[in-house]
Amino acid sequence: MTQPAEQGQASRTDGPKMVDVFSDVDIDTALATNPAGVAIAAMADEDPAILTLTADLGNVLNEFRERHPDRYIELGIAETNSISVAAGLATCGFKPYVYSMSPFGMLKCAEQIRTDWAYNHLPVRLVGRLTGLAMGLFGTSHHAVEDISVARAITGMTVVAPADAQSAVSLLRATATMAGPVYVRIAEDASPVYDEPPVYEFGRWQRLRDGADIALIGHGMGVGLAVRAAEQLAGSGIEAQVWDAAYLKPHDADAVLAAAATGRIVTIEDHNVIGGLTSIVAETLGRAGVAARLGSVAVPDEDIEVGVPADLYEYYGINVAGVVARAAELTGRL
Amino acid sequence: MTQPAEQGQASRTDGPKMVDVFSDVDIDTALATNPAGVAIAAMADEDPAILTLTADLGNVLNEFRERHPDRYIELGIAETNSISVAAGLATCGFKPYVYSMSPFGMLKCAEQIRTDWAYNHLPVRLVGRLTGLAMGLFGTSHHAVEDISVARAITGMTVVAPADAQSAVSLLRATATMAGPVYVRIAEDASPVYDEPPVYEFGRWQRLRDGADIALIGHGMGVGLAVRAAEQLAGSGIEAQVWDAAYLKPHDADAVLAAAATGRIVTIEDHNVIGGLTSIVAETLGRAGVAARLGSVAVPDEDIEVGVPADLYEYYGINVAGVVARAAELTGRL
Amino acid sequence: MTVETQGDTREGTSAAGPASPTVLDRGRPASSADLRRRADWIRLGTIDLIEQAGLGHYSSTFSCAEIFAVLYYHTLRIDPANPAWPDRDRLLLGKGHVATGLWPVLADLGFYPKDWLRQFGKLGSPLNDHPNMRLAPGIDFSSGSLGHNLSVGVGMALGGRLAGRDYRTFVLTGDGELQEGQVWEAAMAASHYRLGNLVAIVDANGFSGGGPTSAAMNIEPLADRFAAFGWRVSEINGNDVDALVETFDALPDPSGEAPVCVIARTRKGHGVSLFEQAPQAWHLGLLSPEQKAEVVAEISGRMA
Amino acid sequence: MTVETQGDTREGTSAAGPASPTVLDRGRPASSADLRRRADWIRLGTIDLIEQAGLGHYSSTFSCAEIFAVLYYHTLRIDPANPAWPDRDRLLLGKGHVATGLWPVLADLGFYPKDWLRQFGKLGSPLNDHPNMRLAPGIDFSSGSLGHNLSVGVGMALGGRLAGRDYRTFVLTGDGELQEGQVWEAAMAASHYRLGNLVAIVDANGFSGGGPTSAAMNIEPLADRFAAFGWRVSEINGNDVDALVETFDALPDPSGEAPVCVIARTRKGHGVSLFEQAPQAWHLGLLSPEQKAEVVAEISGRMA
Ligand SMILES: Cc1ncc(C[n+]2csc(CCOP(=O)(O)OP(=O)(O)O)c2C)c(N)n1
Ligand SMILES: Cc1ncc(C[n+]2csc(CCOP(=O)(O)OP(=O)(O)O)c2C)c(N)n1
Ligand SMILES: [Mg+2]
Ligand SMILES: [Mg+2]
Repeated sequence: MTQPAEQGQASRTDGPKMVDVFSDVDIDTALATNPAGVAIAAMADEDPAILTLTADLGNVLNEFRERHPDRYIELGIAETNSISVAAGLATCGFKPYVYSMSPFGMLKCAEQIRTDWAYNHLPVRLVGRLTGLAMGLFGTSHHAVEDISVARAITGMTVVAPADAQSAVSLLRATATMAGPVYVRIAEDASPVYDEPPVYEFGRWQRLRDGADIALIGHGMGVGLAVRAAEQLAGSGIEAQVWDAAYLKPHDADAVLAAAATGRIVTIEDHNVIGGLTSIVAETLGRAGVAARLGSVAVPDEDIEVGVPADLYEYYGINVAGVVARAAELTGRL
Repeated sequence: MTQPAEQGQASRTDGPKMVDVFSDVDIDTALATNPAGVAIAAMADEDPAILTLTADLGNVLNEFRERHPDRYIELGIAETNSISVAAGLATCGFKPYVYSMSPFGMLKCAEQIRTDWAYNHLPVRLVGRLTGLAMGLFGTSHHAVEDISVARAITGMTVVAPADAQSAVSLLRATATMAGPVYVRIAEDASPVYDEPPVYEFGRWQRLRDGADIALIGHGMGVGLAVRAAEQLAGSGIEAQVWDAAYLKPHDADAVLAAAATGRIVTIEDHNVIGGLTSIVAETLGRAGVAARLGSVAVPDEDIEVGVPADLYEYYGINVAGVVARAAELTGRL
Repeated sequence: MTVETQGDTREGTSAAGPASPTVLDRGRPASSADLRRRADWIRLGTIDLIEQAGLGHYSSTFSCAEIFAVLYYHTLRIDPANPAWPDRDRLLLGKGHVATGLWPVLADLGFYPKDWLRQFGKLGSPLNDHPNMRLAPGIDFSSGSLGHNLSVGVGMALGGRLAGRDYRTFVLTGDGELQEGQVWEAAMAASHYRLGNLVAIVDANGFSGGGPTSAAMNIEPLADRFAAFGWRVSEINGNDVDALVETFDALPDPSGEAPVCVIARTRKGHGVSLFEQAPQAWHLGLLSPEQKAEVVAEISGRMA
Repeated sequence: MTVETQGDTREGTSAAGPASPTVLDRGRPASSADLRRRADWIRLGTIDLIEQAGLGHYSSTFSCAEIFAVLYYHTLRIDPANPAWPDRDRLLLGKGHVATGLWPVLADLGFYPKDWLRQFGKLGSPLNDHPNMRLAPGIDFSSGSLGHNLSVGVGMALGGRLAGRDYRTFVLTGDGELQEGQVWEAAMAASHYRLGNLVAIVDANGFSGGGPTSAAMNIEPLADRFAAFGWRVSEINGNDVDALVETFDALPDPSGEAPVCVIARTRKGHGVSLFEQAPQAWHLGLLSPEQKAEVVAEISGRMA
């Protein structure tokens, strides 16, 4: 990018701004903005073994902390310790949910998660907030676009990425009794997809819309984009299939092959185009020897710009227009 | 696996044993057994900016330490610190090589490598010894089968995996002047492939043998297995192409497509079948919409057994016989 | 143990050559009143930048405004015309979330044009909420992930020793940041390698993101902890420019044998009653126009 | 703060029920001579296992043989018939590379049949160079990656408090292991949460893998470091069974407010002159048949 001094733009005080995702005022009790925090608090009402742990991220757990103060464990800014402490608690029959910022949680603690959680088949969960480019302006060190790749590399991990708040409730409940570790990747910028918590089958993706011209597959915020893009595409006579790729490990190879039957697939995610859903889909086709035209709406594997999320998602075309454009490219229409 | 008590086997004192890969007696000065240690010592003779750092792994750097005692920096058992210290040294014009055990180096320090090395485009190198199942009996926590997946997820990393000692010399020299970080993955159990240091082009794989029936693609120890398997296959009338996939990031998509022209590909690696070469090849085909039959000789994505490396590689079929068997399966011959 | 190197990774004056005439030397004269005003000027600049971006770290930046003022207008040997000068003193922001406090300073000193500030918060701006060494001249290392930069500073201090240079490396850390284990790996290494050219300044404001550090994860007694890890420790009022000047002036020679830890006892949100009363609420936030007017009035009032 | 839980993740007797009759209680009587002989018996067992596998950690295991002897034959409250008993005392091996010293002990105590030892080193054996809690009864947590297990121990100690159980959690760490920053995160958390039910035993043998810790990365003064991090510290001769018995007998009640650190000053390779003279060379190795005969004679000689 050119130097701003050369660009000579005026200071934009009216453009998009950062949103305070850490705020402990409104966010903590609203399912829409804090789905995992609210869902875990509700699950904990029923299950006394559920604990939450954070490394200085307690603000998004205010509801839990109010109702179960003894079962909230603050570890300070020490992410790796929080992972191994959770492992110790799990051996005592507890079910710890470790809350973390996605730029750090999985990447900074990968070894502890593999060695202490996955090898030992312990029922612990990492809940990652602030995925993809959600930290926007903090992005010099705060973009979170490697976590799926890391999580999938670890044998025994289950990886889920809710499409919206209702989906988060479902996936948290669906994975609550699993014997091994789970990574729950909460996308910050997800628009509503489901009216009520959907029913997921383990490792299966949901087909949200039928269509024979192209398949749009997203996870997290990508699902809402796919749904809205499909509506627009329908207006132009393109019938798009839409999939909610809620399970990233294990993933749904049958769904990929079903999608490939349309001949064209667009994957949509707030993750590096390497190692996430885009790789999963391409790899599944490659392993199966099935050919389809692929397009991706994802974060490119290059130095990522810094800015407010809205600007970044627009810049990288991770929005409805971007999905529509990629679909148009692949179908050769519009 | 069944419990040993039930197996009732006699104690095997004559079977394969662990080899002391840390020994500071013979290993340090032998190119064949310690290629990176010897090569870096030689490079350092010419370039005063080269430093080595380790977290208690200095035994494999005895040659370097003797010749350049001031330029060897021991950081104790503190892997993450060694990464960030190296970053600081790199900003001062030094070229640090951080030596590490593969089960820990990349996975335990992924966040520091991303944030301190890759984001800043610093000329630092992580040299990982003891890849795959090389630590054998220590394997409860010491198998190293996730590192490629993690390294590839990091924007700006170059990832190379030498096929043998000569190849290690080439790749270390070829990447020595790169501006950004490099991960050099030294496979412990590699058999000789090259008589002299081969000439690699950046991001390109080497075709070591021609053949129209099937392509065998390996990295690290997998290359030697491919070469020997191809010889055996030729004896049965199967002409196998052999590729040395020395660059895992960036990888050589053209080579994958050339290999796919045979219609059949076997990938060979001491890494989880997810996230390494197997994924790279499948993904490349998927993205290109090219169909080929794929087989893999790799570590399965399941709880890995513990035992001496020779037993483990046999158990998982990561050996010449395993490659031949997979090739036979795909070609439908033998 | 002097080793010839090929100089800094970025362009800079030759190692051998004399300091260029644009160098700002160590211990530049500055009155207490000026430094105090400078700290408040940093606060005002921060308020503007955060408003522009829509969200920012007020109280974290305000607790170290005096530290920035004294370092940049009195203590550090730097050359704004030559940001990669190999002999410059380094300053690393362990607590990278206070870069908004540095941007006005680096512009004022001439590291980059002042109108860069107007791009803050926009796509493509080299100045961001966290500092990026690749984009912003005057930034010695990138940060944002807490706990790394003391290690990076150890590397720079070791590099200084290896290259036979007499620069100092300062690392400003948060107190919550000290909860990261990597900081103690670095602390151990610094004393092991006798890095008297390394200075850690702990912005000990008593709060991390979620509340008081004493409640979240106790880090006291800080002086004992650093002393036990082999550091020479002093404890001062970190919002008092005179104490800071005195402490930095009295730093042992960089050739010394022990790394130096300055525990700067500060108030998180110092200088603005709104923030001082609720430092936690203002760790990350945005002033309303009314609040801004009030806060600016409070600061400007005492600058006049 | 007592919370009902659904018990251990593995099968165990109910929390509420009385201790089963197979329980080995705390403070079992054992003479000094017996414990000393037991330590040597552990050494002999280790030699056999390493020979079987072809490579192993002699000197590391020999430095803590007395610690194992006293813990397992005197101190720990355990139930070999019920390895997952929720009220058992836990022992975690931070230095997981000394599991060869535990395998004969756990077999002897009845955690598994003795003939499991003969599978050591073979594919499918539940007993390996590092301990695996999923495979080996009596192992409270897996290890091998240094620096994790004090954190895991903090979790178990916290779990004990949450569940209202009075078990103790012991964590045996190497001294080189203390170079890992995560250990200090755990140390901080242990005192913050007042985990008097947590005991760290540092096997302070002065060597890590590559040589003396003092040369590689200094960790002293250890007692000051732990004390500054809020621990109650004692320093003893860790190869002296009487000192160990006395120290463990005098442990404050698990309901106490400060975690306890026992700095066990040991000799790496203790009990065998070959190893004591070159502890570093025998960190990882294999005795030749002649060396083995010599070493076994030295040990057996004093056991008679
Ligand atoms: C590794 C890491 N974890 C978490 C965060 C999120 N975070 C940003 S500021 C902050 C609190 C920092 O507290 P402190 O170090 O005391 O600095 P202060 O703001 O008080 O100056 C946290 C947890 C981060 N930036 N990096
Ligand atoms: C995280 C990690 N890094 C490196 C190693 C390799 N390693 C095994 S033992 C050892 C030395 C340990 O020294 P110390 O903790 O003092 O134990 P000792 O053998 O002296 O009892 C090292 C570095 C490891 N197991 N884990
Ligand atoms: Mg603070
Ligand atoms: Mg030791």
